[in-house]
Amino acid sequence: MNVAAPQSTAMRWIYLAYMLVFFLYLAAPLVSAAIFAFNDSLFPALPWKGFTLDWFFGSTEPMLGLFHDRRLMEGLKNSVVIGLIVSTLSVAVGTCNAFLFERRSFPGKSLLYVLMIVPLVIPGVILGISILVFASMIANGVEEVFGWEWDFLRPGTFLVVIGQFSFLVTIATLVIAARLRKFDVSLEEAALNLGASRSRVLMTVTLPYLTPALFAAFIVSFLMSFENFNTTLMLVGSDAPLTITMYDRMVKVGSTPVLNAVSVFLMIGSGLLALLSIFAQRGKGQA
Amino acid sequence: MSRSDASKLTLFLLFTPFVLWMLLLIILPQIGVGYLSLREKVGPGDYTFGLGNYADFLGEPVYWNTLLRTAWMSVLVTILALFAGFPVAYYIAKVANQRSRAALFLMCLVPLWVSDLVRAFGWIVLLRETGLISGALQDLGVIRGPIELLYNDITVIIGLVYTVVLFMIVPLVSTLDGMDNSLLEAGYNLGGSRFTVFRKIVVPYAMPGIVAGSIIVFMLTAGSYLTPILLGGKNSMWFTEQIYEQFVTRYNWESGATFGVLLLVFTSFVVWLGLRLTGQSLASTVAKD
Amino acid sequence: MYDLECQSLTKRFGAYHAVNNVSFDVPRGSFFSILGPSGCGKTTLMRMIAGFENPTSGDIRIKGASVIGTPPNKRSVKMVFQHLALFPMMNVGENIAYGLRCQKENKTDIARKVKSVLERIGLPGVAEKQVSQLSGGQRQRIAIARCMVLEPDVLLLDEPLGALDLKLRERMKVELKLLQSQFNTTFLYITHDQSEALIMSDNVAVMNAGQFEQIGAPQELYNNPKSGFVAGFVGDTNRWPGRISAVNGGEARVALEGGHEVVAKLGDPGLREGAKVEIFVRPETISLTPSLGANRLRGRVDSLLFNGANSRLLVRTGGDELVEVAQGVMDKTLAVRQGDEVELSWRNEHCLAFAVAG
Amino acid sequence: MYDLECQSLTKRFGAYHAVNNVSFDVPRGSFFSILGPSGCGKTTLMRMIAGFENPTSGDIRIKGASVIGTPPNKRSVKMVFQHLALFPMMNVGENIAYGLRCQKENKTDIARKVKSVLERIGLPGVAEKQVSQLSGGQRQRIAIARCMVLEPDVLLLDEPLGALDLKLRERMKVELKLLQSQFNTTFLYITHDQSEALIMSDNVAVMNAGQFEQIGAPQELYNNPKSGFVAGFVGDTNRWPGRISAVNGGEARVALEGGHEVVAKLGDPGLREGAKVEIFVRPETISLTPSLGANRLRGRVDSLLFNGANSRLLVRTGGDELVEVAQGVMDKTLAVRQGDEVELSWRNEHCLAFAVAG
Amino acid sequence: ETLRLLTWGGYAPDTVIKAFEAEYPDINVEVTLSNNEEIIAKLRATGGSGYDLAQPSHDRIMAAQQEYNIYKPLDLAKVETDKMQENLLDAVKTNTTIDGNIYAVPHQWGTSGIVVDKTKAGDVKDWADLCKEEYKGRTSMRLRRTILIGMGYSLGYDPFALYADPAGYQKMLDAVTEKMISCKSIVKTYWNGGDDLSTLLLSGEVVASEAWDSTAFKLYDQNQNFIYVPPSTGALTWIDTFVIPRKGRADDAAYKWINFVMRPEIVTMMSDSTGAISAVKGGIELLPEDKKAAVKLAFDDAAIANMRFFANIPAGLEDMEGKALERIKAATSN
Ligand SMILES: Nc1ncnc2c1ncn2[C@@H]1O[C@H](COP(=O)(O)OP(=O)(O)OP(=O)(O)O)[C@@H](O)[C@H]1O
Ligand SMILES: Nc1ncnc2c1ncn2[C@@H]1O[C@H](COP(=O)(O)OP(=O)(O)OP(=O)(O)O)[C@@H](O)[C@H]1O
Ligand SMILES: NCCCCNCCCN
Ligand SMILES: [Mg+2]
Ligand SMILES: [Mg+2]
Repeated sequence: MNVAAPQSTAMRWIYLAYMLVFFLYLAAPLVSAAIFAFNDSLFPALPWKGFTLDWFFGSTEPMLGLFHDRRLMEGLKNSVVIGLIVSTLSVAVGTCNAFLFERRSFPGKSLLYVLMIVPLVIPGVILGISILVFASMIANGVEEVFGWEWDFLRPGTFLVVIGQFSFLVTIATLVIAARLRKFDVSLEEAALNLGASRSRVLMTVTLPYLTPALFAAFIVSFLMSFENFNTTLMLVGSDAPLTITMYDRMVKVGSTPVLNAVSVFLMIGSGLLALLSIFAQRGKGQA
Repeated sequence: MSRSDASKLTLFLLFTPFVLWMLLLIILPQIGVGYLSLREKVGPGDYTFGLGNYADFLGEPVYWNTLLRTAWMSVLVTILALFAGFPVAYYIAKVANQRSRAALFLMCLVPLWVSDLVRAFGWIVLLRETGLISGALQDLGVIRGPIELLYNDITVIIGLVYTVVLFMIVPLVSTLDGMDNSLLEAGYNLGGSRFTVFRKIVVPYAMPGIVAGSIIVFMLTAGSYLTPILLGGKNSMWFTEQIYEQFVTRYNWESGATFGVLLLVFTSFVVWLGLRLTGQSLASTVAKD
Repeated sequence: MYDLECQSLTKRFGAYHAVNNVSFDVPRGSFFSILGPSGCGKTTLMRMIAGFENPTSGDIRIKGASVIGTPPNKRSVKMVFQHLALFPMMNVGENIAYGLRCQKENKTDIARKVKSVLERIGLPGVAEKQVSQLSGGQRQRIAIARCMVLEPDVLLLDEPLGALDLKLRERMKVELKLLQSQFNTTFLYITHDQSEALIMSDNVAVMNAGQFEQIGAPQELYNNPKSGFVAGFVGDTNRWPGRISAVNGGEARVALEGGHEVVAKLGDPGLREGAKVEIFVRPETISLTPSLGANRLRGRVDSLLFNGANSRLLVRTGGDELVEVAQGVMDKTLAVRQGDEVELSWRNEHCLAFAVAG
Repeated sequence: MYDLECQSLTKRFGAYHAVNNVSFDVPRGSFFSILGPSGCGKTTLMRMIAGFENPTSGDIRIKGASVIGTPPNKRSVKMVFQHLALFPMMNVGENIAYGLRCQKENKTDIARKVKSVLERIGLPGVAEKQVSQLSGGQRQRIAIARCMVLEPDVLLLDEPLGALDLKLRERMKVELKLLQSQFNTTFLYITHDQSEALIMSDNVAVMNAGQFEQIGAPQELYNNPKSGFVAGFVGDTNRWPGRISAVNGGEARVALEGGHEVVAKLGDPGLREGAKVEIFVRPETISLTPSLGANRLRGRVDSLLFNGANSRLLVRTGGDELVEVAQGVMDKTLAVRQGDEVELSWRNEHCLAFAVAG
Repeated sequence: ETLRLLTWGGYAPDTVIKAFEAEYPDINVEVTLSNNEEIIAKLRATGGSGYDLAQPSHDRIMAAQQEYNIYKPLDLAKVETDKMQENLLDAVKTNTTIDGNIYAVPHQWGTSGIVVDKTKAGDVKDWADLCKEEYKGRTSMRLRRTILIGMGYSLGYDPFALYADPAGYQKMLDAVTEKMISCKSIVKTYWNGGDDLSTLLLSGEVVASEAWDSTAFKLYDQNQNFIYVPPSTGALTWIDTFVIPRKGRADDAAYKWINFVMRPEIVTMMSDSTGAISAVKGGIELLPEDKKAAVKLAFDDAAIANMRFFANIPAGLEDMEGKALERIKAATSN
């Protein structure tokens, strides 16, 4: 008997019903967004005018499909590139941080630890504007004093990467540190004791143990980079990632079913990636 | 090289990325924003230092009303997310059997990974005048003409709760997961009713999760942009939008920076207050993965 | 008068019988233990009594009244959990007061009772401490106090010493027994450690695979086990397989696999010639002075396991049985060394034969 | 020739002396145990030998050569960790081969050695299994094999049985001893369980608060403890406080707090009249038949702690000492019951007096 | 090389880009959709880098350039100015000459006014009519300065004349703000871009709205019920221009684009996408047929005579307008 569960039949049903309603609530907007990706109409709205895949594969206006829409595909490419760079960086720095906070002791550690978490709770817009402002200050300063044009400090891919990186590091650190914390240091000592050098211990014992977490941190960072809006909005230049392109489309062009198609695409893509990360995390190395 | 030298070197190597990140991407930029917020515009290209931007903020009810509204709506959303999410987290962590547990948790997570924009867009498609709900209600004969369900506070709140509730559920599940059923059994065994056990044992036990979830949810809500803008439409009025407006529509970086500082200070204050009232600390809640 | 009676209690999980037709009565004020290996169904049995599992069939009576259908929070049995389940978010005083609060007692009564129970368990003044500030043994006592303050009819204890370290466990055994006689409450105690069960209990039920093998006083179980399982599980023993070559009254001649022959009491009246049996002889009944009984075995000293008063001699017989011998090892009357030839002997009545299970 | 010598080893953490001026030698091929309560510094000592901590002062020699300054991966001492520390991401074979790979041995040698060591520990054919598929006792042996395959000069074992359950622990004690004699390697074994140390070791060092109290063979420690701590920690014992009223040669008359007077051997030659002491008498040396020695105490049977061969009688004396008695409890020669008046006696040489610490 | 365009929705249709890239195979066109405010904001943030060609309206260039120095002077020798309609070119030149440098040339022009579904809101004639109770939840506006000025006219002010009198302008803004706030419950939503508005109208959710005539002309093509109504107080006329950001890296490509889109066949393609009238000579004639018809239908001579050009906005007033817009935005309705 599970004491945590409701005991009376009525309560059990009420609870189940609530869960059902909740999951309906979770699914509702996603499902409705998905449905209209297949509506043979120029508007993502009722009435239903029949099934079509044109919003994915159509190659002519006005039903130009997602895969033929230059700007959306461009945005997708930008998103992927930014995501890959940011995730790689975040995982690299996150790993260092995890070792720093889990393995080392140094004065002021707990204070720095709190500082490390802070980017997670700073609103994204503020991260965005602060980096924009700071980068501009430097760029302007450098231009005034030396006459150099440091264009990479102007809105554009570099700043977007930097901006997303600034808070994804925290997430990557937390994910990796959580696993590192469960790591039994005596495994490393055992390896040393058996004659392995420090670098060999790292390569054969510590990193293999961390792999699932590194992988998960990478995917989580990638997904969060991919969907990030608030920070990116302030830092984006001419090569905008997909969310920004989509947003521009939405507010400046209005909702058209191609956006539904993008949504379906994103749902499937991120769903698969998320699954992958979850399996990676629980997969091996649990022994 | 002796062992302690090597260990100092690796400590240094581990510290470097952390320090660079903190300094260049977090601390100095925040100082930069603070500095900018103190710059007052006198005329085109002409600036002095002072608290003028802050005075402007206080002098303009639109601004601080928006901040207050953002804050109280965020608190409301946080509370609603807690009430909506707690039963779900509890179900996943404690009621569901081992196999469906993982599946349910996964189902919870999928929307989390789809971007805010898509989720807001989903709501628009669902709630607009020509959307599914309006259509369904007409078909059922509940209403005669189409009805507009967008552009009001309730919709904004529903949408915000939607975007953040998962951030409430995840930490709650992980704390509740750690709660041994024998605590509940002890609670009943000693004569506690279901309500007593819930109030005296489950809730206090889940407190770190509740606080962690609430902080994240509150910050996310207060800092959110898309959902209130897209679902609120003409009635959105959200403080992040004010910041964006200052930067983009008014090209007034100085007051935008001021708003940014105010948002950060104000939300941090609320979080600090929450931590104080519940006796928790940031490191022990949010960081506990 | 019995504080607790269980009649034909059965609990099935799916097709699996976790508890199978168990009946027993616990007299008022006595200390009753259930002893059995891991997974034999002890916890399941206790959870039924506490109300956390519904029996598949059978009845549970507390002070004569059936409690089937009574929810756990309405039963007058309190439980000390294996890992204690002290509430981490409450301090010691609040933990103890929890049950009283649930009964809506008034504040002054609660304070008085908490104070008095803390004194009785020898920990006055810890009420304000956090649970985490206490040592393992202290927590143990708090967990008991938390139950006892409610004056239950029966106290259930599920391997409460399992988490403690060796020396502390030794001490707590004695202490628990003292607490029980002090509170004069009926204790139902679960353990897989025979020494705990033997030392503390008035009566012990030996459980195996969901069923009770034997119920009796500790001495009875130790000296007159009714099954091979009980003989092997309760106390140290030598155990050799063999086959009955002749039955004579209550005794049998048993041919051991190594070729020796011994005379053993039949643990099982139904055993016939040719039956496969196991022979049980306790180390402390085996003597190196070949005078004690009809049973003799020659062998060579393999090693001396020195352990103070519990030292053992390992003797390897010609038939390759390894015999643990306890008697005469420590009294320096007999000095043996590794490699010495010795003759072992024991009385017939100390040698039991039981059918091999399965 | 000594495989391991430690000279005046000291380790301070801040102001705290975790290990304080410890010296000992371990002869080649012997089984040496360090026995002490939790927190006394055993692990710290072992970690210094393995190279994971630098001694604050003192020297460590392995096969005569100092290893101070040698990094852990260059020392020929291998270690079995308390929780074994088998690599979860490798299978059994890879675990065992790990050290050989680090030595860059060639593949065929590695395969051959792994196979042979698995045979020697009695687990042939498990090389392909995952660690998680093995039982506790099997893992134990794999952890040892992983070290032994490297043919170390010294094998360190840090409470390797701590995580196992009761019955398995009993079995592994014997098995470990067998493995050691089979590999014929020097074992340095850490434990806080006296029965492990006594049963397996050639020599035992008793450690307390960072220092060695006594080094000796098990029998010596048990029978001739050199300090109150050793007398109390090694084996069960009765322990009463008292004060010396007269010293006579190696013996003293001691007035117990309850008023009785006993004669005890001086554990400490320096003890004088009037000194506060503690008296140690082992339960198994106390007899209920009043003939054995000069020491007599009258008392009333408080309770019988039945535990098979380890049963005890608790006797409360007039002076309110609680005396544990083991002798004569189980041989039914003497039938006593709770409440009976009894006279206890023991030989003078079984009664030791040590100064009270502090 | 890449030509990075920062422009309005519809101003860089794929058809035109394809034609351009076909002609100049080594140039790759990248487009960022924007509006006046964002163009300035972006370029201010980038210090005039990141884009090679931008298209703000003629009245929004001077102040931004003076304050942020984000554009570079044009080399008119590289622009085929002779193809441009002179009065528009002159208007833009006078509006964007700083220290003798010219910063912009015209691209397309049009007016801001009202679009209605004539079957459902035939009686909407002026800005203030969008606030009629009977159209509750059926009208829309763009919450930018255009509507402030339009509403100012409707309320009887002359906003452009008040440019010289900040205090008077503020008074007008106060009145307009009040009107707009009370109007908020009538308005369904504020639109952001032409296509956004089209969606609202085509889906039937909105029946009358402030609009760019260009949007209205495009709609007419799809549904003849949507007609453009020049407000009775006068349609507000804008010219969207070409400017080159200060750190543009592809000036040659930029000039090529400017000249390219003045070719007659491109003008027609462009106008088909934007609905607006090109600033080349005979721009109206180059409109696709349906748009031409829509223009004819919308503008009679009186309406043309009544057109009011946006005047260069003085810097200070922009802040006043910004505040007014914020107040309107922040007011609650329902
Ligand atoms: N809810 C359940 N569903 C299915 N099987 C169960 C359940 N609870 C217990 N069992 C099974 O019933 C058997 C008895 O379990 P129980 O916990 O009573 O053993 P135990 O005697 O207390 O063991 P231990 O000494 O290890 O605590 C076990 O085989 C267990 O796997
Ligand atoms: N790195 C360290 N820093 C400070 N103190 C330490 C450190 N390592 C150990 N100690 C302290 O040194 C003392 C001895 O510790 P050690 O681990 O050696 O004990 P032990 O005898 O192995 O105990 P146990 O039987 O519980 O394993 C303890 O009081 C411990 O707290
Ligand atoms: N206030 C100036 C308006 C400029 C309009 N540009 C119209 C672009 C239409 N797609
Ligand atoms: Mg159990
Ligand atoms: Mg230790």
